[in-house]
Amino acid sequence: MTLFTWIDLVYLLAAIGFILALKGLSSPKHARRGNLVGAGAALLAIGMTFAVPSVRHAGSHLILMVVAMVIGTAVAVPAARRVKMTAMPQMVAIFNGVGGGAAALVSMTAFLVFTSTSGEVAGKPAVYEIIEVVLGVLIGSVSLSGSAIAFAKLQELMPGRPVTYPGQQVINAIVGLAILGLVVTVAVTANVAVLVILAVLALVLGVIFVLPIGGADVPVLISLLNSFTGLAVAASGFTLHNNLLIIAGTLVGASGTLLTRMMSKAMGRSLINILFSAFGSVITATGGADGTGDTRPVKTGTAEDLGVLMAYASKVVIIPGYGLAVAQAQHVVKELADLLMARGVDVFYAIHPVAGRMPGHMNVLLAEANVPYDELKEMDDANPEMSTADVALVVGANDTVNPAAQNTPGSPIFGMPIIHADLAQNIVFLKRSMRPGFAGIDNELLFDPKTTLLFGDAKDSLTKLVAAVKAA
Amino acid sequence: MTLFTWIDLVYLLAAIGFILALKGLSSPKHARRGNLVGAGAALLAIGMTFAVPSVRHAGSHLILMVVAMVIGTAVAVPAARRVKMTAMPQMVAIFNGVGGGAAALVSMTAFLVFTSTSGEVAGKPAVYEIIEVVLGVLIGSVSLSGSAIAFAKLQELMPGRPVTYPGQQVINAIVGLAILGLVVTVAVTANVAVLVILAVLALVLGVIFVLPIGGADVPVLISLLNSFTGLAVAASGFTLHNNLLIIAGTLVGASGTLLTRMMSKAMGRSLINILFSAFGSVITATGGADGTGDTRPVKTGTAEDLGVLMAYASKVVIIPGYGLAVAQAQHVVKELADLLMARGVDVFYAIHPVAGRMPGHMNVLLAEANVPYDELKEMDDANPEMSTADVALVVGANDTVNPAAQNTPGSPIFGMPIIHADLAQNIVFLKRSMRPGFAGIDNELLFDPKTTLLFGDAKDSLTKLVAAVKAA
Amino acid sequence: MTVGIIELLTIFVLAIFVGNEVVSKVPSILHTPLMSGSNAIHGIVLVGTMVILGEAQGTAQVVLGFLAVLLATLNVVGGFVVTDRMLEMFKAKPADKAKAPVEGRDEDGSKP
Amino acid sequence: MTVGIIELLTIFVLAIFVGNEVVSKVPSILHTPLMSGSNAIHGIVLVGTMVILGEAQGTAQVVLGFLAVLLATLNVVGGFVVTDRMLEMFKAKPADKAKAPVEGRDEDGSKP
Ligand SMILES: NC(=O)c1ccc[n+]([C@@H]2O[C@H](COP(=O)([O-])OP(=O)(O)OC[C@H]3O[C@@H](n4cnc5c(N)ncnc54)[C@H](OP(=O)(O)O)[C@@H]3O)[C@@H](O)[C@H]2O)c1
Ligand SMILES: NC(=O)c1ccc[n+]([C@@H]2O[C@H](COP(=O)([O-])OP(=O)(O)OC[C@H]3O[C@@H](n4cnc5c(N)ncnc54)[C@H](OP(=O)(O)O)[C@@H]3O)[C@@H](O)[C@H]2O)c1
Repeated sequence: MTLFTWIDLVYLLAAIGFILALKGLSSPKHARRGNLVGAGAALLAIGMTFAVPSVRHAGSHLILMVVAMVIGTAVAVPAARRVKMTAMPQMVAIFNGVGGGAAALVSMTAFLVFTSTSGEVAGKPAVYEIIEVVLGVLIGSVSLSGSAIAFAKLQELMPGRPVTYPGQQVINAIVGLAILGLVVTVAVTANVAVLVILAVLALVLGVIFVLPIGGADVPVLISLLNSFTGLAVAASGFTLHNNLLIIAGTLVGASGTLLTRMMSKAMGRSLINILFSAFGSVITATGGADGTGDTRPVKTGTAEDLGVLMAYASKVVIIPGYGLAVAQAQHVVKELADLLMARGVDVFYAIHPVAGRMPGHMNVLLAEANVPYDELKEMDDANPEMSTADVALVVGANDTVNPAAQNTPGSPIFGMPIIHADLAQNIVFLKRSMRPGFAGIDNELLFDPKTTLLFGDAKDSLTKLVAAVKAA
Repeated sequence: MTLFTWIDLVYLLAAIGFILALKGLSSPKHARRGNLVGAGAALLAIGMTFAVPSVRHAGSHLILMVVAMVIGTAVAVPAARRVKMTAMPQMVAIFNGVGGGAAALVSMTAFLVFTSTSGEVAGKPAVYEIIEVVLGVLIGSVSLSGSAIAFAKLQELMPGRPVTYPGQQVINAIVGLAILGLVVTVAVTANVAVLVILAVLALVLGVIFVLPIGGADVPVLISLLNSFTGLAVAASGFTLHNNLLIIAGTLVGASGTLLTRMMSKAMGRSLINILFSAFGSVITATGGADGTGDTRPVKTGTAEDLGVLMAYASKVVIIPGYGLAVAQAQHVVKELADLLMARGVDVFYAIHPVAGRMPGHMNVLLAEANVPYDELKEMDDANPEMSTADVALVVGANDTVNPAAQNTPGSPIFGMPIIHADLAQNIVFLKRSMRPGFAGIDNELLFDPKTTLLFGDAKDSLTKLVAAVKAA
Repeated sequence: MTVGIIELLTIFVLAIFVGNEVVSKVPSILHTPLMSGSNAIHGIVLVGTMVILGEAQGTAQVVLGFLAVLLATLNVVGGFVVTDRMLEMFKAKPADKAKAPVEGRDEDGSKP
Repeated sequence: MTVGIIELLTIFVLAIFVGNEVVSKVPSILHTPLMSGSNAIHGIVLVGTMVILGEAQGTAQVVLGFLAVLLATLNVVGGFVVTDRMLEMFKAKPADKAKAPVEGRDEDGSKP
């Protein structure tokens, strides 16, 4: 067998490795091992690529290549290891964006080779070959700039709420048509300059596509962009006739699309609604809801009073949210819960599917604090019990208990199922300020007469409550 | 795009159709539609094949082709439409066998073309090409002859029980080694004559492979041969560079293998045990159990007595089997059950997973007689209730209640979970004779002092019982 | 050529995964239809036999090719028809009495 | 050539089925790791970028190629590392207190 056959066989092995990696994710037990299999497969394929003649004999380019890889690794590893768990989505966004960029560059450069008479495929390439290139460049670029904006929103470098401006649709339409025209032109003329313009416009498209999407929906968006990058990679795979790229890219493209649908379902919204709801009611709705909070008075309480309240309650429901993760208060909250149970209070945790910043975020935190699984209730099991609860203790949660999701059609989180803290006799919020949650919208519940706020870091507040309950 | 591209695209469509056909089977609701999609895909692909130049311009061969297809259809359709539901497994066996034969012939003929200097691929073909051919011929032939024997066993053209003879292993070993040697020879010499001998030996292998497998296990075997044919087809697909054949064949190969494992699990046996158990204990065990029945006396009863017995029982469990299907007694049995329930008797049906001749056979029959699903109990739910049952009414079941499966290690059905009719206070068998069931082995339970037999066709016997219960 | 074989191999591997994933979702009550359904699918070897017969040279090849087409036709046609009949049976819901006669025909084997 | 494209197209289609089937089995608690895991997988585009840079002629292509390799490396390396960290977190069982400090490090972001 020729060297090429060997390389291709290794690539096939790698592809299998990737499939197994995804299969591993079907259960938390094998998930991590699966991921390692995937990493091994990638390593194998990359190593084998050094055996490709054009790479092996690339001389000075080979050095550049290694340099680029070293730099990349030197940057990526510490970044990936240091990033806070709460900042994971941003991180994923970046890595996804650069991937899209790489794919776009591959297609672009391949096109240069095609068209430069010096390239081995001299003369004008077949139309379908051009289409492959165009798709790679187009999708890849959109994914790149889109991910960048998504990152900015998550990192709060820019307001998370939907960005809207007059004439938005018009601009979108123009850009869209322009791109369409350029695609055709390139397909016909195979002109490099036009392709470059196309790439630039694609970058613009990515930006204006993501801008109007609300912060709370960005994670879904990232999943979508993820599948875009996958498709871009697959396209470049077609261009390079590389099965591995095609399979890997397509796997991601398909799974990403499915995952996007599954996530938007978890948020109780349709994908279309998530992507385009900003054009319309939202504009008005988000008018006053820019998170600056309004000036209405809220009821605040002391740890002592609240401690007593809970100590003598018969049923307390703890609703954890992102703030619990930020404050790392999972151990203290368990202490409080155990204390109350010891006093005969009926206590359980109500877990919202999208509480925190990643699916399963709360489960992981509380499991780590050794909270028994049977004390955790999924939203649907918890809600029927809320009306009989004396106290709903909201620890660093906000959007997931925001009634606006149910009763304010214009709201960016409208349609998302919530945990009905509002049904409890008393609602206690532990948060540091009046600042809104992830979605960047105010929460009427904070002004509810039944609500008492205890300002401060969740960990401190909980410690105080523990003391208060002990004293009571 | 060239004509070939079009043909290939249509083939790809067909492949997708096949995948969808299999996906449809994940729920009874879409199963039938899925099958039609598959049939449509096949039709599409076949039609398109007439556009292939070498086929289109085949002249007289083209006529032969059409003739063959007409004959085939004329034979297959009525056969498939007339076959009794109870004879389905045989039918599947035949169709599977001929498929394997076809695949073998394709590879064989392709090889002739390869090697005949007149063939477009002149000269000695590459080794891996020969291997593809050999695999196609080998697996296809085994599947052909193996299916033939399986058919004979199911159709009772030969004894269903394992066929064993002295020196069996030795013969197997010789045949196996001979085939191995021939494979190597062909790979090296690319000699047609050797390939033909190989094919013949492969046919022999198929026979001696299936002979020692017990009748009750044949369905599992068919599923295995089914996957063999699939692989043979895939192999010929490699030889002809036909993606459709590769995909379709592989799909069947993979699914067949999985299905085989799932079925043997349902029978409570390992695949190895099913395929090779005959070599050993069974030989002795099956000695006296050739279904001629022994001469010990059995207790027979009258419909009247049994009717009274059931009428005044507090709990009656009906255990249907293959005989219910043969006698088409599903409506009468429901009548009896309803009658007893009307008298306040606690009645339910205990369904064994492999009762009848196909999985789900009993469910379908009884559903057709409008027996409410909640009166059907799966084996595992039923068994705990058997000991409290006054009467176990065994309607045309045998192997599925045969204690030998539990207590006679040598028995061909040993290891299969059974419905414990033996635990009931009284056991009533409705069957026509002392003849054994599918597995061709006697049933100790017939001689149990607690057992009463009511000989005769299940439908008649049940009608008598209904009358008796009414009279009681 | 060698590149070709790799592509085919890749297709082969992917098809294995698809087959396994899809079939693992089939409930045991549908195992028999699954068996005969997949049986029908590999009948598509007919396509291959047609090409073979088309290109056949000399009696030997023609005879083999003819036989192959015949057998493959039996497989694909019979396979799909049988499967359809089985699934028709599985459609039976407690509600529809109408199917009883059909069922009867199926069992006693008389023609419609 | 045209034959080649068909094979690639076939691989593409099969990969779609595999991707869908496999992912449909992933529980929602693992959706985030799935996102970052698949994200890492498409980082394999690095293989393509290497070839491109290898064959690059003229500054333009070299620069683009270099950039591509750099970005792709970020994607594949970072992707797998991040995913591993997430899954490490998901291993946490009610039993093992030992992981608490690790978790702490993860959250507050200080180095081990
Ligand atoms: N789970 C997912 O998959 C996922 C992914 C992406 C986005 N999301 C979105 O994230 C949101 C999750 O809702 P959520 O209710 O869990 O959180 P949230 O709506 O983001 O609200 C978090 C709350 O915690 C408070 N907080 C922050 N740090 C705190 C600290 N150290 N101590 C005490 N309080 C603190 C914040 O108020 P202060 O700042 O005033 O303290 C804020 O009100 C939803 O909008 C969801 O759509 C979820
Ligand atoms: N379900 C599946 O997927 C499947 C597939 C293939 C094989 N099998 C095998 O088939 C067997 C099924 O067990 P089973 O207990 O259901 O059936 P069985 O063991 O085959 O016994 C059927 C019994 O019904 C009696 N019978 C036949 N026609 C009758 C009629 N018209 N009226 C009254 N009785 C009649 C027969 O005795 P007489 O002849 O004396 O009347 C025989 O004893 C198992 O061995 C299983 O492994 C199952």
